[in-house]
Amino acid sequence: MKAIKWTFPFARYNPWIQALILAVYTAGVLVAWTVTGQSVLWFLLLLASLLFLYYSSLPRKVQWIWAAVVLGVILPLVASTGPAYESYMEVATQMGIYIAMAVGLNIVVGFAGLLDLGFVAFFALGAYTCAIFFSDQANQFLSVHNFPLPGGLFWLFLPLGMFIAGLFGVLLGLPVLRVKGDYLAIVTLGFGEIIRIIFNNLDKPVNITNGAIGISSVQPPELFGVRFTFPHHYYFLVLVLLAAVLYAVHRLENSRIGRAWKAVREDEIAAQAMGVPLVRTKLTAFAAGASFSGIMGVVFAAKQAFIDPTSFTMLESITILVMVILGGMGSLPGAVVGACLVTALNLQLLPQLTNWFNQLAAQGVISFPSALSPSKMQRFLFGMLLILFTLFRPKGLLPARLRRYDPKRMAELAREFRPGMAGAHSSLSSGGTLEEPESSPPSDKSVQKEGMSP
Amino acid sequence: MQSARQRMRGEKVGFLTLEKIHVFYGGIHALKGVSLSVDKGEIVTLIGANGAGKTTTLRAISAQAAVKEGRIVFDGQEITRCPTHEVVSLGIGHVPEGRKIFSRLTVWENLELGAFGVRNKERIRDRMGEVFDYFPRLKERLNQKAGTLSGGEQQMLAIGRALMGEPSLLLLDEPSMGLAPIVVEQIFEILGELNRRGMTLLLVEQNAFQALQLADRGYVIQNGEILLADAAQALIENEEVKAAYLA
Amino acid sequence: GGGGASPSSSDSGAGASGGVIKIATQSPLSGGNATLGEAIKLGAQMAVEDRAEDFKKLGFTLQLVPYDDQADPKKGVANAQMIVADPDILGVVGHLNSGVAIPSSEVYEKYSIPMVSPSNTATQVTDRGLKTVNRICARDDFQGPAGAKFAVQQLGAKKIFVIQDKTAYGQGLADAFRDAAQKLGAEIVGYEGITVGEKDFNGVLNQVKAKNPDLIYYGGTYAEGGLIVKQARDKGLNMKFMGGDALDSSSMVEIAGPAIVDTYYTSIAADVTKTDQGKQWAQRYEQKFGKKVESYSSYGYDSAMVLLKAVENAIRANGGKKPSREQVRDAVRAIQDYKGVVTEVGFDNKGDNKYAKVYVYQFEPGQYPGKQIGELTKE
Amino acid sequence: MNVLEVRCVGKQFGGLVAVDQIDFDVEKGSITAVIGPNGAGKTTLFNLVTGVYQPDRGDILFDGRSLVGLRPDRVAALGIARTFQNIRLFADLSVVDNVRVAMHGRLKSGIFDILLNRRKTRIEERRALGEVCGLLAYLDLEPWINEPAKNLPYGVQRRLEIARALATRPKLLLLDEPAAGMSPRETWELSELIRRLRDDFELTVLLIEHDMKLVMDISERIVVLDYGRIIAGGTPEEIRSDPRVIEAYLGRSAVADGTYS
Amino acid sequence: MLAQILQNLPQVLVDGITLGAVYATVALGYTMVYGILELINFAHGEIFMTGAFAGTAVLMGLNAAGVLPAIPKAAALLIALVVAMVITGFLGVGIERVAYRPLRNAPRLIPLISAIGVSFVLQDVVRFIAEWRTGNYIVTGIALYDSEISLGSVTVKTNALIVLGAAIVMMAGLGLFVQRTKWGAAMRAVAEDKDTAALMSINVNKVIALTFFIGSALGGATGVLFAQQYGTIDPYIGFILGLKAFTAAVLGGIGNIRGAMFGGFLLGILEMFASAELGVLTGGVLGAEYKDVFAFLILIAVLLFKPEGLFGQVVKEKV
Ligand SMILES: Nc1ncnc2c1ncn2[C@@H]1O[C@H](COP(=O)(O)OP(=O)(O)OP(=O)(O)O)[C@@H](O)[C@H]1O
Ligand SMILES: Nc1ncnc2c1ncn2[C@@H]1O[C@H](COP(=O)(O)OP(=O)(O)OP(=O)(O)O)[C@@H](O)[C@H]1O
Ligand SMILES: [Mg+2]
Ligand SMILES: [Mg+2]
Repeated sequence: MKAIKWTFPFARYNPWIQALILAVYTAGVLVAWTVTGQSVLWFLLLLASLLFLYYSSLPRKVQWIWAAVVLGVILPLVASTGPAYESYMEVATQMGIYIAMAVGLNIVVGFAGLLDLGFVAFFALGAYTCAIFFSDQANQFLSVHNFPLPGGLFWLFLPLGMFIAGLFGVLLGLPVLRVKGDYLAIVTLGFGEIIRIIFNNLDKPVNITNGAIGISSVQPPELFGVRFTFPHHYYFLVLVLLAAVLYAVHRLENSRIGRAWKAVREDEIAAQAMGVPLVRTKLTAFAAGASFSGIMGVVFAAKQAFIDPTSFTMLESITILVMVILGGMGSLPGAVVGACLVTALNLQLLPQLTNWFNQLAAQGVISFPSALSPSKMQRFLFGMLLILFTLFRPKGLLPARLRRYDPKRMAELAREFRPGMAGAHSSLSSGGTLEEPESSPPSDKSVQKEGMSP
Repeated sequence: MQSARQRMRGEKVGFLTLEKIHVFYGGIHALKGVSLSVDKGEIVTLIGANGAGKTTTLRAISAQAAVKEGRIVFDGQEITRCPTHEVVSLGIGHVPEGRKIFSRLTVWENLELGAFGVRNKERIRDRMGEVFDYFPRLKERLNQKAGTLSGGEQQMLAIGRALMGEPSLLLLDEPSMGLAPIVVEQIFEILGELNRRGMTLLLVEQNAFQALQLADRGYVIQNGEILLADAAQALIENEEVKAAYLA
Repeated sequence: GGGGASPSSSDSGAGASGGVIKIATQSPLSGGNATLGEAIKLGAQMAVEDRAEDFKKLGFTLQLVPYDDQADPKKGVANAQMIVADPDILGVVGHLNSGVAIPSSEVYEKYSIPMVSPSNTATQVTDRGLKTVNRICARDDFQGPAGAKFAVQQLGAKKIFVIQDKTAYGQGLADAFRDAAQKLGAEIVGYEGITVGEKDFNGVLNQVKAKNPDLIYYGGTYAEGGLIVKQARDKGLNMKFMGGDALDSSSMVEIAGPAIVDTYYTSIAADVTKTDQGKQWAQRYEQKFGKKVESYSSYGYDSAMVLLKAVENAIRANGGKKPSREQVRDAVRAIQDYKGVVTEVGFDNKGDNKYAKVYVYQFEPGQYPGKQIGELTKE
Repeated sequence: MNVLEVRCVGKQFGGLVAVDQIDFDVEKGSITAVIGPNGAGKTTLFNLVTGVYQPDRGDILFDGRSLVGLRPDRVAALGIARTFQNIRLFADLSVVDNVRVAMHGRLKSGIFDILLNRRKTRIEERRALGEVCGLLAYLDLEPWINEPAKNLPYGVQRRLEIARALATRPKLLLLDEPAAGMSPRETWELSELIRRLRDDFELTVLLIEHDMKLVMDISERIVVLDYGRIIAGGTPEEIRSDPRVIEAYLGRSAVADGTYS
Repeated sequence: MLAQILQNLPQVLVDGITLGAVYATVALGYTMVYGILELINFAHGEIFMTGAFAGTAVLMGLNAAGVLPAIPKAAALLIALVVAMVITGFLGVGIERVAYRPLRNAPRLIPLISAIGVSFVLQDVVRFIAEWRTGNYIVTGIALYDSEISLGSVTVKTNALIVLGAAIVMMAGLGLFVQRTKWGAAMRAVAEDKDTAALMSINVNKVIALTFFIGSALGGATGVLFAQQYGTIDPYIGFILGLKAFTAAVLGGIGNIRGAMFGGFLLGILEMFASAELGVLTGGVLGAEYKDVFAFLILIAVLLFKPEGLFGQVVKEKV
């Protein structure tokens, strides 16, 4: 297809050349970065190299390793040469947190087609789970008075926060999935608000969340005696978690569960008639999405060291939704890019831009009436950008693409599995005499297992 | 047949003419230079396999599919770039594939919308009376939600609704699809009657035999291209056509 | 700056030999809280401009870098990271919201950048014992009880209905007021929360009407406070109305209109217009920005002035060279008797202002600020 | 032996009796047709069997087991698959994925198997994919494998619906107007296909159709519905000449034409 | 306790109905746009807000010109209403043209994003203007009907009666328009199937523009009445109110005019009841701060038993 070729001319090259281009690009950005000093631009361009990486036809394993090296070694190393090191790490950490949430919401909205406007509630659940027990807040309502917990226990709270958020995902889903479409949107919106309001008021009759005042002095996690105090600590933590989340979503998307999600999105009745259990499938989507959000909530609480309900407003849910839709609904790389873009815009680009204007104004180069002062224009600019993005990329920045199957390999498989279909209801899983997919040498390097090309 | 005779008299300028029409759906080239013409008073039928481009041809005429290249002329006026509502108000009625009645509106409202472009209330009432002549069943169901009609009744409503706009040319897309044989029969009878009263028809049908029996002329379309054009009777007797479309 | 998008900091200070010194502000400049946030920024801006000449004489170019925290803790923290990454920034004036100040100050603390808060009244802001955190305003647990004392003893309120806006500020203040009022023997006949951003408070007021208290205390800002007074009077509720420093705004008078009678508020600011110096200052401000003076304008001004004073002290102590952040941090804490336009400032070892006084004002229709009718010091 | 036994089943929508006391059996391995005027309740009957609607009264037995109260996915798991009158493919999924979805009930990997990418999962997925490929080849869908379903021509969509239904490994296949919108030639091919399917997959086929040529050609038994009731049942010959059927459904002239002989 | 609730109830109902009338009329706009495009027009709250500012500006302008005291109050209100309705009507049409029409064939949720974008932009544009003109974006307008009527223990503002009357007139008028006129039928046809509607020689773009015009003008008019009722407006009033109105529309059954109206009143009364009585009912454990929780719980409960909303039609999907 013409359009796809235009977007990714890169994908046509042979993998070695691709690798070379990538390496040169990365090196170029790094050199530029170190030469010119600190710059948001180079930081973002370096992240962009991962996008190219994603669209290269390098083997998956190589892609993972490459990305790990760029994000785990190169980026922190280069950033650490300048005074803005922790600033980059902070932004990257928040990006990571949002990516995980966007990816989670993408499961619910993009894959399963359930519009959720209260997603941040799960994030809040994770965050409060952590904050309550790693500050002295828990002493207020538990009779054992040995809180805050030691930082080493943090690691137990990651799965715990994930579990609690997932559980609430199911609890919300159970009654709510009766309603459809945009009715679901309003119900989830209501749920999100309910959770926030409850957290905002649960300082009486029993003081569990400390109400609007919030919980401060949340103790940082500890690992091998290192207390997590600087953004780069959290950066690495988030990086590891994010890798796990992305891996999990990738696996799920291409599994029976992921296909069931999409089938339910496309046509519930047909999906059911083909043996897909509707409620269970939707609940898995809710739970999976919620748990990714919950786990990041735990990290968020530790990183901020302070939690109050203003971090979990409806606007926050909408922002995450914007990330998903802007990136391209149902597209994993879309959700990642959308989250990066929106976070970078909000935390780096727009503030930098307004700072620049401010300095120009301070130096008398330009002048604004106070009503139009640039520092007040961030939201306006953000709104404009949203409109422009949707108008120019109405399917999202990286729209979901169909999984492609290699016709040659499909033909081979067809021959192998000629439907001499008598003996119905054979089990698909019994016996292991078949060769495993990996062991069959892919004839064409660009073709991934199961005949899929990226 | 009167209309056939008219054609014999050699009125050269077609009532509707398509010249080398190209239509794309995204990357799919659905019509690859379709040309055809319909004379006033004729019944012309377009037959072809699934996906050949019959529906697309009709949609191109009523401007529901964007024409990339080519020209469509109706009654001496080029309509290639006119939006749908203008094409329709020029006198082209379209009974779309799958009926597409407004199921949440009543039968009466559906009919009234058919005459949306007609301002004169009197004429609307007359028209409605005429439609009830053809389809007395609709009169009985006037205040029923159209979605609750049976398939046959819905098809009648779709045709009746198109008639409300006083078209001089009626495009029909598989009016017999999914209907009981007894209803199909009725529908074809009515089409003949409409034509006798002077209406020009362009009919798309899978039921090629029946369609050709009714029509004056026919076109065979395949893969977005016109393969054959001939008098209906000749097509019925054509061996290839017989083998491919009449089974 | 933290990034290449901003003009490089090293060359912009060419005029002065010692380099550039920047002061950052963080407050919400967009969104629903922007009026207050902007007042802080403008106040600080005025201070920076007032002192720019002095610093030039010392060999430094003084600049203000305003950041918009959008009242969002995440943005506050990210901005804080940008602020600490700029070596020229030696201090921060901010924030408006305690919820943003608390996590952001954790970052300042790590990099020893002093923060002087014009408006964070929550107790936790300074109770965490951070070296960098200071404030010039009164704490909730001072202002609330002071208000209670005035309400019970001077106004003679026996039955009090407390309303708060369920924000950290409103709740902190209202709780402190309630506890103190109870101790002083008043009966709290109702304690309700409202939602910020809404305009219809008749529901709660119906409850007030049923309870018929002597006084309504409101913990929250003027946007809702003004409407509550107005709607209360419309309902025929003519009891006294009282609130904290966040009612201290000209908008309060505008919103409430004639309904403002019998409305009191506590504030840490002495009446600016009482002194000539204050009057002049207010005039200058209005001329410069074309806006009315808000209470937070003067708090912002004083906070920045205190900070600049400390920077100046640190420069001198450092032999005229640019001081380190640690030096400035300690110099801020060492400030003992700075006289600002609205308040005197001297920090105790937690960073609270020892001189913070609470003044009580009474609003009068169409007039701002109100009439100062009482003064309370910390005992 | 009867695969399906419909016992006195009735279904009402508001005041409308869509299906009224229907009673019939479907013999194992047979091809049975359900015909009747528009709105007679044919599709509703399919919906009742597949669990999309629940009957107001009566019972439906499949292999002797009652289907009443089961959700559609449970019915599918028991071995009943269907196609839809208004095609209901997963429009934005590719042809292969459309069919793969239908394997859902037969794949047994749980969420942890999938996350850990266990050997069991890989084997099962590969087998399933193989079977999908086999089916696609069987139904001549190979040229379309990577196309999203919505872009397919109508006739191909109908075939894909059948492929998808077969992927659930049904014992009973319900086809709702499979020939609608097909040319006579395609219809003829379809009737060949249905016969082949029945033999190759050991299926029982129950179909709704208005194309009398097809019905008379392939069905061994015909059930005629009108106003939700069975008005006739029997072999094609019996039905063709049944006056009630002619009156309500076929039309006199059509029969006189000999169209259906 | 019960006695207190009963004693309060008439006043609570009156206040609830007043608030509900505002929700209801804003909900009408949501419902109309949703009904026709299946689009949650997030910018509708901002259109309402713009209307409030436009009306206030007109009254202030009249006042500054010295006209206001000279003409009857009703005339002043009417002028403000008409000007605001025209401005917001065209604003709505413009928004549709720029931000929604190009996306009509895009995936369903995409216009949601441009709607959010529009709403941010509108907030700030109005703020710029207000702040530029007055130095403060919180604007206190001129109240025309500010007196109270007392009926026993109940007090009503005259303005509340106007809001109520206007709401009922708007609903009735709109209902008649949609149900009885040709253009109304065309709207419903376009809502169901745009392509086929075009085959009826209906100019679909025109019908959609008309829908936006009417919906937005209603929103704008409500804005003016809102500003009259509460006196003070700011550029951020649209967001919360829009959400509430949208909730009301869903409660009544989105796409349904009567439903929007009923949902609006119900939500208003529920909220008012909760904020007045929750504290009393629970002995101070839960208070007015839980009113939204209460309202949302009722909404969820309603949707669980009637997933299509109170007045919504069950969209029977024929299988
Ligand atoms: N909306 C669409 N998007 C993409 N492709 C389409 C679309 N509609 C039709 N097509 C393709 O265009 C071609 C012509 O389709 P068309 O509907 O005109 O065929 P037809 O002759 O009417 O067939 P049928 O007898 O099945 O109705 C087919 O290949 C079809 O797949
Ligand atoms: N979900 C429903 N709600 C209300 N009425 C329904 C529903 N489903 C079907 N009906 C009605 O039940 C009757 C039988 O419908 P059904 O679809 O079974 O007819 P059919 O025999 O399949 O007709 P056709 O040949 O036209 O497809 C019709 O009158 C139809 O309108
Ligand atoms: Mg067609
Ligand atoms: Mg049917």
